[in-house]
Amino acid sequence: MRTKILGERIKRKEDPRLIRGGAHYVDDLKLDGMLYMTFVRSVYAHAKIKSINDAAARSVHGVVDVLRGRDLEGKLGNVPCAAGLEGLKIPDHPCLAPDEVRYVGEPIVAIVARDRYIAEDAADKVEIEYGPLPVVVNPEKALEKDSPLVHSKFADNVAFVAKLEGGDWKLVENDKSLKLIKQRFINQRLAPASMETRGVIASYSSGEDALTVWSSTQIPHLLKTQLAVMTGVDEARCRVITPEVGGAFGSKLNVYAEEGVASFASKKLGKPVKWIEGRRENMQATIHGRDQINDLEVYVKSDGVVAGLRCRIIADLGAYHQLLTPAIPTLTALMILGCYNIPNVWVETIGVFTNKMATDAYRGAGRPEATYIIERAMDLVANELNLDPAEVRQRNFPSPKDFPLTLATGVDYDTANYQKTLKKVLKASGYSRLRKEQERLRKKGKYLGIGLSTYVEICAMGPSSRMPAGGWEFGMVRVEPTAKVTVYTGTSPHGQGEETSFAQIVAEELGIPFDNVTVYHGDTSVVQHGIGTFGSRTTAVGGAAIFGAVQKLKKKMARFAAFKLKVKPGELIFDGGKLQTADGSKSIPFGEVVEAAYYARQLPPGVEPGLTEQMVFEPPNYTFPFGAHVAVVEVDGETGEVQLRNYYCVDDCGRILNPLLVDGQVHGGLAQGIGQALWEDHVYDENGQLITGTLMDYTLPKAHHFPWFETSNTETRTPVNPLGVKGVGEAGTIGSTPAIVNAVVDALKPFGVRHLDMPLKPEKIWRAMKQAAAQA
Amino acid sequence: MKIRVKINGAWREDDVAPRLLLVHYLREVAGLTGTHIGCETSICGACTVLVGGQAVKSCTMFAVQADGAEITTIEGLAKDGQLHPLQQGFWEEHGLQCGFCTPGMILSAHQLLARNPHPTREEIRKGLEGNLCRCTGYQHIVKAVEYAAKASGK
Amino acid sequence: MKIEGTYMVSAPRQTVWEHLLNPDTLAKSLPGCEKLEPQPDGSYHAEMKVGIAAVKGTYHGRVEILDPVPHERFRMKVEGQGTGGFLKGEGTLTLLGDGSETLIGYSGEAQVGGVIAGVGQRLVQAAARQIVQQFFQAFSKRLA
Amino acid sequence: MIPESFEYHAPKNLAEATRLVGQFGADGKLLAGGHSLVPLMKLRLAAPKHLIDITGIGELNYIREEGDRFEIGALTTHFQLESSGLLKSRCPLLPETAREIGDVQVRNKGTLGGSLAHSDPAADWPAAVVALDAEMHAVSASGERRIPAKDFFVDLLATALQPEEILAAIRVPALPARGGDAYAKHCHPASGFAVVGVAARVVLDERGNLAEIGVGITGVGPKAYRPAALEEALRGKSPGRKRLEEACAHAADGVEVNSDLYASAEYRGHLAAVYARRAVEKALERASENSQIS
Repeated sequence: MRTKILGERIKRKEDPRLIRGGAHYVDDLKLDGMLYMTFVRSVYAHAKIKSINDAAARSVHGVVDVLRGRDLEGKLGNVPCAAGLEGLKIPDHPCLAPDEVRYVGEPIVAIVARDRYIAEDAADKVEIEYGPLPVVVNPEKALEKDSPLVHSKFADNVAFVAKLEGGDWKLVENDKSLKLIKQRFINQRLAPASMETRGVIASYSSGEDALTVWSSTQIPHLLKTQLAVMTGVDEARCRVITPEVGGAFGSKLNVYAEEGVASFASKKLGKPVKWIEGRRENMQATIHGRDQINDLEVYVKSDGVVAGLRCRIIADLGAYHQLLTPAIPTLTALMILGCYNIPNVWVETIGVFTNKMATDAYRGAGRPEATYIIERAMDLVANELNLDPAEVRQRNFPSPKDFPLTLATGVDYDTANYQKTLKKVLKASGYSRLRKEQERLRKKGKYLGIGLSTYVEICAMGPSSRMPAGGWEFGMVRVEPTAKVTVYTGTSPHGQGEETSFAQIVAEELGIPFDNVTVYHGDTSVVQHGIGTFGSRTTAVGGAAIFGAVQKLKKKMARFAAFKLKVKPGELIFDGGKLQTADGSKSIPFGEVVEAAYYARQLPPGVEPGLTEQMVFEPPNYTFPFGAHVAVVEVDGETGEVQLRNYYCVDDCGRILNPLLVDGQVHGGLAQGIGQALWEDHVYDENGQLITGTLMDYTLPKAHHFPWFETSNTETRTPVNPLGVKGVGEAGTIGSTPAIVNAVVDALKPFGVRHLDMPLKPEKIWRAMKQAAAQA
Repeated sequence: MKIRVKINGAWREDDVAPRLLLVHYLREVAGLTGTHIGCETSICGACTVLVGGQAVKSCTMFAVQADGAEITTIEGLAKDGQLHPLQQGFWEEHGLQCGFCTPGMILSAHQLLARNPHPTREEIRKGLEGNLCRCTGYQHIVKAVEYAAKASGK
Repeated sequence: MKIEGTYMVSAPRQTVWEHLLNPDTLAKSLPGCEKLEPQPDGSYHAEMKVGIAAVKGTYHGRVEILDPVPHERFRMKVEGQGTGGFLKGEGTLTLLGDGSETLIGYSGEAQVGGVIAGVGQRLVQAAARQIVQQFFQAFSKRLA
Repeated sequence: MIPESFEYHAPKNLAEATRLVGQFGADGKLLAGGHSLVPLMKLRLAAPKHLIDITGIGELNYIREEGDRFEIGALTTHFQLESSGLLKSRCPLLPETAREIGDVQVRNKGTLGGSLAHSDPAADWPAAVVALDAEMHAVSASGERRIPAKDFFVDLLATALQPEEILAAIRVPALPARGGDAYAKHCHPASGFAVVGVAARVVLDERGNLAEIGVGITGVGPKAYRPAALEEALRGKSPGRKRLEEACAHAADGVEVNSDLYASAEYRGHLAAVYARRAVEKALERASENSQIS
């Protein structure tokens, strides 16, 4: 019997330090002589900076320096954008605005002081004289001819236009039997709002000309490279360390101005400089998610089979590009067909500048928008043709035998069985019973809504050829002389639990106790290379690299063992702390092989001492996890309040390495997806003031907002990586948003409501019901 | 101002400015960084500690107000290296992901169980209304508290 | 943010008009106004403590009276910068009535930026309404 | 995140506190639970030069039964009110309201007096105290004054308290025989504040008609208020569903209804009517249960 570790519900290795309060996030670190930095940020959405008076700030006792944009010119590079799109306009994005601000919260002045209390006192004393400029907040208005320009050096506010076309539109347009369904969808702006805000400590040592940066980031290696470019410090002497990261959800998949300014300040002052983002800063100046307007046209046959889909995406990019800003909406176009083999597709994506914070990757990043569009579309089709939403989906699914499947979008789906997840979730939710209950309740004037969504997402980002900055991942496994095993990954998990799942992979492969494996990540001097954690890639790409490295390591260990046992290396099995022949007749303890490798007294021919192997895994394709969700809601007919009654989901993320972690990822994703559907909305007023600037106005869901999530899985493995895993970090978010909206719209069917935009706040629902009553 | 505070069983004395927030006192003066800061408006609960046995948001209190008080932070929960049942529960039930809200969450749960040793799931959710978690969707946290309730009830 | 409404004062139109354009009355009626100095360009430099209860910010800026149509209406423009942000407002005041009472109508747009805008949306509208009320109350007291 | 500097004072008794309040006037600010004030200070929207922390004044923390009334010290916490067995049986509106305030940490520290004196238009307590016709005891160095709840709330964040006065206690009537009360709230999902909060107390006569009714509404206007037209339409009447609905349609009559990102004035006005009906209905239900018992 082989020791079974992979696939088991195993408690996390990460937790002991976290539950004792002994783990260290950036703000928990203190360096000798450390200074504290704070920022003065624009209160205008668009203005010239006419003058800055910092004399009073400088005179505050304990203030060490005051930095302005001009001080950085030629000495600190701009905030980088890695997205490469044809014809993309890339505006200059200095770390401190030198002469013009373009969104509320844009940093203008940095104060460096002895401690944070003094820094904030001084920040209050900086006087900035602004010359207000015209503001554009609405992306559609920004496209108008006479719109104010966010960047006057460009002729218009269009950052890029991308087109995606597949199939034969002539056929669709000439087929008069097709029904055309149109709908506009708004995918509102969201705040990622990880519980830990951003933070950075930069420590420059002039003797060595070396820069060490501790940052709450998802991409330590990319950050290191970018900081080297920005600051001019030799990359070999740049080091980024990611301590504990308190959540990110895409918002820390970035290189931010503050990381640059802190590095610059430390270099200038020769002391460590710390900056910790406040929550208001986090709401204003950490990237936002979503913010798309989608105009959809669906051409459908009378039996509910969709023949063509056309969509115009207006993506509000905000004022500047952050690392991946323009790339995110292009993912929406890629995934717009969802899990339906629709033969004809046409998508135009227009990226637009506005006087707002940049949008960028937020959990799901482009795919929740796509899923929302297509899943709402399926319900609109069902509504139009008076079919059950489940039936419409069934009629448009490809068969499991069709995979691998190239869609009209040109995307190659790996494996799937959409029928299976749908069937399972319908059963779990008692779907047909629910429909009957709904009928009964409607007669009593009660509004039960049942919402369905069947989704597919594009994960395991991704093949390097299709990624802005490489999509491979690095993994290294070393058996230490003590026979303990250290795993190094270039990914940078921050709550997902890969210290556990990677240890499971390695322990299972080497046949050693799980406790003997330690996973390292997030230090560019310890882990040689890396891309990072995002796009549900950590296990599917990073795990695959670890798996590959272990295979190499096993080969090497087997040669040492075989040499001693005098058998063929290929015959050996790793299990139970030893290496043994298939028939079990000969074996050698794991530790003895390690000893042989390190003491190196007698080496097998051509084998070097030591037990360290590494691999850079390049994924041949993305993976395509999928699932089916059912939400059950009750709408209060008097007030429009929504009560979420039940939630069922069946997710297929490929092979499951640790069900506990998968459940956790799904739950968290659901909370965020449901949050978008019902509550979350990051709102700028028409003057570009962000009016949801605190957690008192921006709703992060609370424990009592949710029912018990009934989650389960199917397992359809992918051939894209040797582990067969697809990724699960974003599944819940992607599947749940349309399920909830479909449920609420379904509840409002008696009122003739066809569509409502998110978030489904009670007032919106009340107005829809009221309007229906007025028309009746 | 001079204050005297008993933190996790040990008295200490410090001279603090009146405006020093209790959370900064704990983190930066007493060096107990397990208590976190997640918002500026007393909403998120990441900074929750027990003062005189009651769960409070230490970002909404000045250190000088704690003069003479007994404070328990996350660092003081495990006794003799033994995890508190709540800590055990959070571990067993995967009640945390990034871990940032966890100390505050555990201390709120601590008070919940002190007042109601056998809460229903709904009571647990209501009892944690002052603590935000962006990672877990709360379900495993509810299970963690149930675990601790059971473990303590033995 | 739209601010509009009416306020009845017990004084004839002409008196109301004169007082509305009188910097001294204005200064004493504007809640928290600490200074209102005429400038060469016809505008006023203002220093004000604006706010409600303990929530107060100090602002300095300019007040301009534009397009006056005597005894009927004028436009007013207020711009101030101060504690962590700015205030801006522009609106029209109209006077109606031909006896001992005058109905002052006001309609305009106000904008706040900075901390207040980011954290105060729940209260901003009500606060603006209250400040306007306070102004007219003080103003009509001056008239009486 | 960081408040401006201030001087800190921690009076040990009411006399000392009133002296400090008188001494500092507008430069001073009382600190009770701190859940309204401290966030404002951290945002630097409030910057008192002198902070007078009265939380150590034990004599202001009590719940006392005085015949058919309760006197409650201003520093009694929301949690103490929520968990008071005495109040649960004799004045249940208070614990029911307390339970709806903020969250458990806020209720541990936040005080009745602090909340009332801050007079946030969306705070819960003001609804209950106006519904109950409470009497507010204001104390200053020169004496004591009793202010009826209806006169206590003056405007947005403004009360009838003078700068040198401290709210020391409130007095509320216990639930009378054949009485019932209830608090119904539409809660803002993020802040926990009342978008609309309605407290109601009713007393039935022998025939089951509404002998007395007191309704307090918070969240709707710049301050908590009693909807006179609503009460008038029900007082002395038999409370059928239709009449209730008609009466409650007047819940926001004459009020400049608040409007914000979450709820427009129109929707808030509607919620006021719905929640007023729900609160009164619940109070009636309880009153009729109590009538059957007695």
